[in-house]
Amino acid sequence: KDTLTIAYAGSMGVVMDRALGPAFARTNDVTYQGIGRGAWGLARLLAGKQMRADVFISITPGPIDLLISDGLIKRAVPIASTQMVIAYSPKSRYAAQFKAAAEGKKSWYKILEQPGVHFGRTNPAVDPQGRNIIFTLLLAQRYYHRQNLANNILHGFQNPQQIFSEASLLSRLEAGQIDATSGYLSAVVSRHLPYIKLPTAINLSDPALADTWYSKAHFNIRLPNGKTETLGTQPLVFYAGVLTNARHPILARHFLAYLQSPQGQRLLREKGYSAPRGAPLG
Amino acid sequence: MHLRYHTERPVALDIDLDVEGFTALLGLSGAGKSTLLKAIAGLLPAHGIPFGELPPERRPIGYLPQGYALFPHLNAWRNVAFGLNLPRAQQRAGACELLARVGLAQHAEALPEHLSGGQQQRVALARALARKPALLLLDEPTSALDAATRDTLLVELIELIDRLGIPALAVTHDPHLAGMADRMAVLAGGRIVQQGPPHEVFAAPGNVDVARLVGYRNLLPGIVREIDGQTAYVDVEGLALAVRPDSGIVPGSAVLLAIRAEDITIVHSAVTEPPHAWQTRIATLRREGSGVRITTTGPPALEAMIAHQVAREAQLASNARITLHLAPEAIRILPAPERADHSLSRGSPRPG
Amino acid sequence: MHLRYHTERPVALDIDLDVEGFTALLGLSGAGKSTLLKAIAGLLPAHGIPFGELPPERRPIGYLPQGYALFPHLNAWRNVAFGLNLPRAQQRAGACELLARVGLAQHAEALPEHLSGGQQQRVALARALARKPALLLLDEPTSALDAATRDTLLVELIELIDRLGIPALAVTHDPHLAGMADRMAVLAGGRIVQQGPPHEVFAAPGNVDVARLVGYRNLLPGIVREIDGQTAYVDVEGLALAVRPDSGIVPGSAVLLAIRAEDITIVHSAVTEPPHAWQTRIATLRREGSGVRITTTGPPALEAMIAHQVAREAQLASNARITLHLAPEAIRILPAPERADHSLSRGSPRPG
Amino acid sequence: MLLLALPFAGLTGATAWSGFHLSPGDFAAMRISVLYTAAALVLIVVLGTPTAYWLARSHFTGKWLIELLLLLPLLTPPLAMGILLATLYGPYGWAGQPLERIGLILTNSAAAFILAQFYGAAPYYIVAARAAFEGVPGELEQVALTLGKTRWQSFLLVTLPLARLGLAAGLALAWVRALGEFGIVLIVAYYPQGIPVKLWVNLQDMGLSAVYPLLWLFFLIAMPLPLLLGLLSRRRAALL
Amino acid sequence: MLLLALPFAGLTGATAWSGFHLSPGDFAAMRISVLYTAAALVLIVVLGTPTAYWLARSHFTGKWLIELLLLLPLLTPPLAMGILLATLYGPYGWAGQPLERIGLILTNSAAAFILAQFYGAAPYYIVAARAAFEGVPGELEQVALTLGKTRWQSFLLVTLPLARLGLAAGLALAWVRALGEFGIVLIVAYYPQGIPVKLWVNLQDMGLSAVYPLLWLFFLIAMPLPLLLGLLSRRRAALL
Ligand SMILES: Nc1ncnc2c1ncn2[C@@H]1O[C@H](COP(=O)(O)OP(=O)(O)OP(=O)(O)O)[C@@H](O)[C@H]1O
Ligand SMILES: Nc1ncnc2c1ncn2[C@@H]1O[C@H](COP(=O)(O)OP(=O)(O)OP(=O)(O)O)[C@@H](O)[C@H]1O
Ligand SMILES: [Mg+2]
Ligand SMILES: [Mg+2]
Repeated sequence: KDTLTIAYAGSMGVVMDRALGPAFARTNDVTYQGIGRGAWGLARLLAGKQMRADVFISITPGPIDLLISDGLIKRAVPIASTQMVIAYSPKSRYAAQFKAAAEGKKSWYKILEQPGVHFGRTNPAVDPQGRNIIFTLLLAQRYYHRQNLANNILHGFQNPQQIFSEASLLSRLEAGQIDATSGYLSAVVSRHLPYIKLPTAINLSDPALADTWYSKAHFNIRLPNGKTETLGTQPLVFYAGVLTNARHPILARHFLAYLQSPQGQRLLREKGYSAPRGAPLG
Repeated sequence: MHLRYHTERPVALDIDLDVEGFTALLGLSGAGKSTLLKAIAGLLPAHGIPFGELPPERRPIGYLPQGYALFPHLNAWRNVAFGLNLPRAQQRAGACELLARVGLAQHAEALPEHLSGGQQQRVALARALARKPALLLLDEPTSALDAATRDTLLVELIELIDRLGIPALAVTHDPHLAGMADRMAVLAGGRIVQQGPPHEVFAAPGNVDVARLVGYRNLLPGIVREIDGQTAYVDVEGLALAVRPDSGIVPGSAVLLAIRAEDITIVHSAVTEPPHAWQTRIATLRREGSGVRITTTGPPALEAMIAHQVAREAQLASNARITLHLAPEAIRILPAPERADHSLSRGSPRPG
Repeated sequence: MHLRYHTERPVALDIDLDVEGFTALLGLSGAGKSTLLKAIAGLLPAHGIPFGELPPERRPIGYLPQGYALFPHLNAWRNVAFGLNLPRAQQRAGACELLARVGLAQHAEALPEHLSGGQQQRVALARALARKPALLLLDEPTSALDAATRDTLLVELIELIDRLGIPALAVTHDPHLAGMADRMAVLAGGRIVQQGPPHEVFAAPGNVDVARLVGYRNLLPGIVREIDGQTAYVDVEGLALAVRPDSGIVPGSAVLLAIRAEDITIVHSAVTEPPHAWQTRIATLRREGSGVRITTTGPPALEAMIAHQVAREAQLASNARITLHLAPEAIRILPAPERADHSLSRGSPRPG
Repeated sequence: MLLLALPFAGLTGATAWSGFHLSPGDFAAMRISVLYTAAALVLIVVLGTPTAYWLARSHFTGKWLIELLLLLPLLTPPLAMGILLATLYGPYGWAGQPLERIGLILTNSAAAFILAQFYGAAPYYIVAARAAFEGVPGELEQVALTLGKTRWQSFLLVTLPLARLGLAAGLALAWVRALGEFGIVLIVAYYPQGIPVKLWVNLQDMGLSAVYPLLWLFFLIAMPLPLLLGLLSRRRAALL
Repeated sequence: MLLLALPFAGLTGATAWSGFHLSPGDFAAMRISVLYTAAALVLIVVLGTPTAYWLARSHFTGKWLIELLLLLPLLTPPLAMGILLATLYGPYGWAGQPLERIGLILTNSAAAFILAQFYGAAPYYIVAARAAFEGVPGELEQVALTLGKTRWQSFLLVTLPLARLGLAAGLALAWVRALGEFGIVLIVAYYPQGIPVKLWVNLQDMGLSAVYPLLWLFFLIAMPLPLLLGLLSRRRAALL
């Protein structure tokens, strides 16, 4: 039996390991192995040849671009998209207020601006999600015409009190140690967490808005390598590509095709993913 | 100093003992000697006077444990200084003075593992003295020493104790050490079975345990046949031995006769038997440092120690016919033991 | 069996020794006794015959180490069985038989830590015998035993060795053990300084080390004044002692006189001095088990051992005036040591 | 002590006992963990015991260097260790490439899993075993020689039984370390998934509620060996 | 042994020595690691030493339970341990809430960092220290009492010096564990970033080339303490 190894962005765990992977393995009589972790970390390990996989699935184009420039991926196709949401803990003191906001009866940002609320997110220096929540809030600032909205919630882009590793963030939210976090709709739905949906204008889901509106949000951040960089938005699209050093290139292409097929898309939809948008990379 | 101590575990003891000057406590291995010392030092649960109510660190005792228990990370003088109650600057001088007393002045800097067994023991002794205790407890204080060093050290120790006026209780299974003490006691069956000046205990052991411990090699059960004024006759395996009667004995009573090997002499090729002498044969014969040790075929089988010169003149040889002589004064009469227990000098239970 | 062994470390030894029957090797602590046995057993780098070229496990020796070195995780009979070369089913019976020989049949199941020191030593002895060795090496085989057990065990051991025909080399610092051996040797300065039957060595120690080791308590340097037929006169601190002259001595030569405490007697309140007697005073006096040990003021200061009865009759007391008597036969003449070394019986270097 | 126990009291409280159930694949993870950890342990004992004995008994001048090398894997953060192993044994590593040619793939394979556990746990075992061997008096081994046993017999009959307390402790420690090894395994052998990686995957995929039951399962399978070893050595110690 | 050293040979080969440079922030990470690990070590010694001594000296029936509790943190995979700690000491945890009220925040703070290291390293120290204390004969402590020292003095003057070899080993082990602790720290204290988390961040952000120099730096700062402790105890052992 051949083994198909898929390296995917960590937030896709449920759809990959429970839906797509097993289904594909069954129909093609192969063994499926999924490795889910931060997309950037995976890309670095793949680029450093510390790790070997057949297919790589990333969120946002950045990690794919890294592998393309290293010659490890020739072409990557969009397979799904998602949007930013605010997930909250049902055990939170503010759960009732969040619920009201989710039903549209309250402004979500006013809840988050309260000083006692514990808000969590990931490291903007290394994680796309951590950057995206900042873009979302910067856009919200313009969209709702509310001065300092972003800062009132974030208290600085790299505020250590809010930044956690991804594993820590989710477990803390579930354990009720954090009131609310940023999140991708797809992941939040997969894990049956309550969430607040955000308007398209700020949820970064629509590539059509990218150039005209989303691009108005940008910010400066100090990266771990010491350089200060100005970051702009990237669309929340999942891209999949076959690695040039794949052990099973044919199987890998089959899997890619399966992801784009109606069955594949149906499973993605069921787990909360939106339809792919935009053009292929590479 | 009068001691009364009572323990339950690991061995039941009920001790009532006078300590005067250098007092030796004799007992077989496993009798509970070490246990008693630990109880007095407060290291085992026990009731007793004096010190019974004090925690160990407040009891004014100096304790020399059986295995010395020197602190392996401290050199000789620091081991001794451990017990000194002096300002830091004077500790070294004080410790070295004590070490000099036990003849170890030149080993003050040595770590315990670089000292021979006997040297270690002396350091431990100096350490026990350091606290200027009201009572010294010594567990087998000379077991690791050769005879010459032992005697020298003991004599000095006894003088030191006299001078300082510190009573010392030394436990041992060495009758020689007990013999040198000011006073001795014998522990058996969890009690003190006899105590007094050593020469008295040596000369008149109160029971068979004591007799064995103080070196009586011949212990013969017999029946008193008749008492005739100053002499009693005791039947021992068919031989009638003349003894000086004890106040307590009556004809027909069972007794135990204790005789030292050194007290049995041989009579020169006598044709007629003198009084208190009888003929027998040599069973085994062995030269030792101070004489020739013979055993006779008996009955009764006896062990005798004959001076080299006498043995040479008598031309002793295995299986030779000899005449033994045994003065009535040399025989001690003891009460017969309840049951014959021949494994006493052996097979003692485990030591502490 | 003739042994020649040579070691460099930890102590330099050059040994040439006959082992016959039960041979005792006497030496001070730190002399290298244990080192020699380890060298013969192949546990230390050494050259020698016999066995010199064999690895330790192929040398046909039985070794009783100084600390017994019983295997703590095996009970008594399994410790003994460790050395047995028998099929599994017979090991237990074989081991128990050996244990019975050392009087421990009833302790076969006990673990070493539940045995007293003396019992442990006997188990180790049985184990050393288990291999039916061609040579037994015993390191202080009786140091942990009380006098009675020691003598019983030794007599049995010596008989056993006679019966099995296994020569045994026992090292010790106990002259008593050496006295009971078939043959003895004395180790000093890395060499065998004297060897022969014990009574000869005891009676005629060849030098001061040997004399000390075999129990001569008085060692007096002197100068030979004159030789008069069968008697020589030696000046010792102003006193002229009569001795039986040795072949080697000439008037004017420096000698050392060795005298046992037991060989000095006192003369009953004599007004006129008999020959070989002189007056002095008692300096110290101490009762011991077998008599009263006195030291005299001198010169020369002497140590004498007086029987209890004699002491009682003479009413000895500290500072009393007494007349000492010393037969010329009781004095051994030794060569004078190169340099006076008074710390010999003490302060030996560290043990093995 | 109390402080150390606190989080587990918290765990007991946080577990949803009523809805207690395992996720699919948890049992497979358990089987993998137990099986491969046992294999790693065998490897550790077989290679580690002689090394430990050699470290305990020999004395030479360069020894501190060897000890330093032993410390290195103890010291390296698991993640870094994983990266180093991947560099060395990975498909392009200079040990991995030749091994791969003879069919031994050391990435995401059973062999890789065992390798990761070996590196994670062996140093602990060696350190503990070495201390245990140092505690056995050399004299007893020598006496065994004089009783006609070979060096090997003397090791088996004397050294091993006397060192067993320390060896058992080392074994328990190695078991615990190997079973719980996460950082190295994460990089070197994401598959086959043992319990620690499965915990991670469960957390990512399903959240905390799926983590707690697996953790209990983990304790259940991890505890018996150390407890048994502890009990056995205590029993024997009491026997002595 | 050789096997254990191999990956480090690999590391030497893989590092780009010509372009060797540290990333900015690496030094800050080093400062944080060393400082807070030292603090954690102090905490471990202060709390762990009495616990270890108590475990070594007292005998009671429920002792195996305590020992089991000690094993638990050793056994728990770091990730799970981190989650348990976050649950317990988080802002809404039942230990975290009261502590936060008195100003001790145990999330992403220096205190949280030290807490994570404490839980990661303390069991190792306690296990080693306990063995060390068990090796000191009780008789020596008793003799110290008969020489007029109090229990405390006897502990300081006799027990501690005699146990120092084992204590030093335990300390070195705890240092190494605490410094390298990654799994727990990642969950409990993403900030402040010590070297292990920094390694992880560097890997994600810049790739392997940024990892190797930091790893060397890590060895450089982690090695001296264990080596020093080893040397000191060896020197003293030689003195004995
Ligand atoms: N720690 C212990 N555990 C169990 N039993 C013990 C312990 N210590 C001593 N005993 C028992 O108590 C008894 C007395 O022991 P103790 O050490 O007092 O004897 P001893 O007279 O000093 O003997 P020795 O002359 O051999 O030193 C022994 O029979 C021994 O079995
Ligand atoms: N392991 C060692 N390291 C250094 N020196 C040693 C060692 N073993 C023995 N020695 C030295 O060798 C000398 C002889 O030691 P050995 O043990 O043979 O003496 P011994 O005659 O058996 O003494 P004892 O009667 O005390 O047992 C001693 O002076 C000692 O200092
Ligand atoms: Mg005792
Ligand atoms: Mg010796």
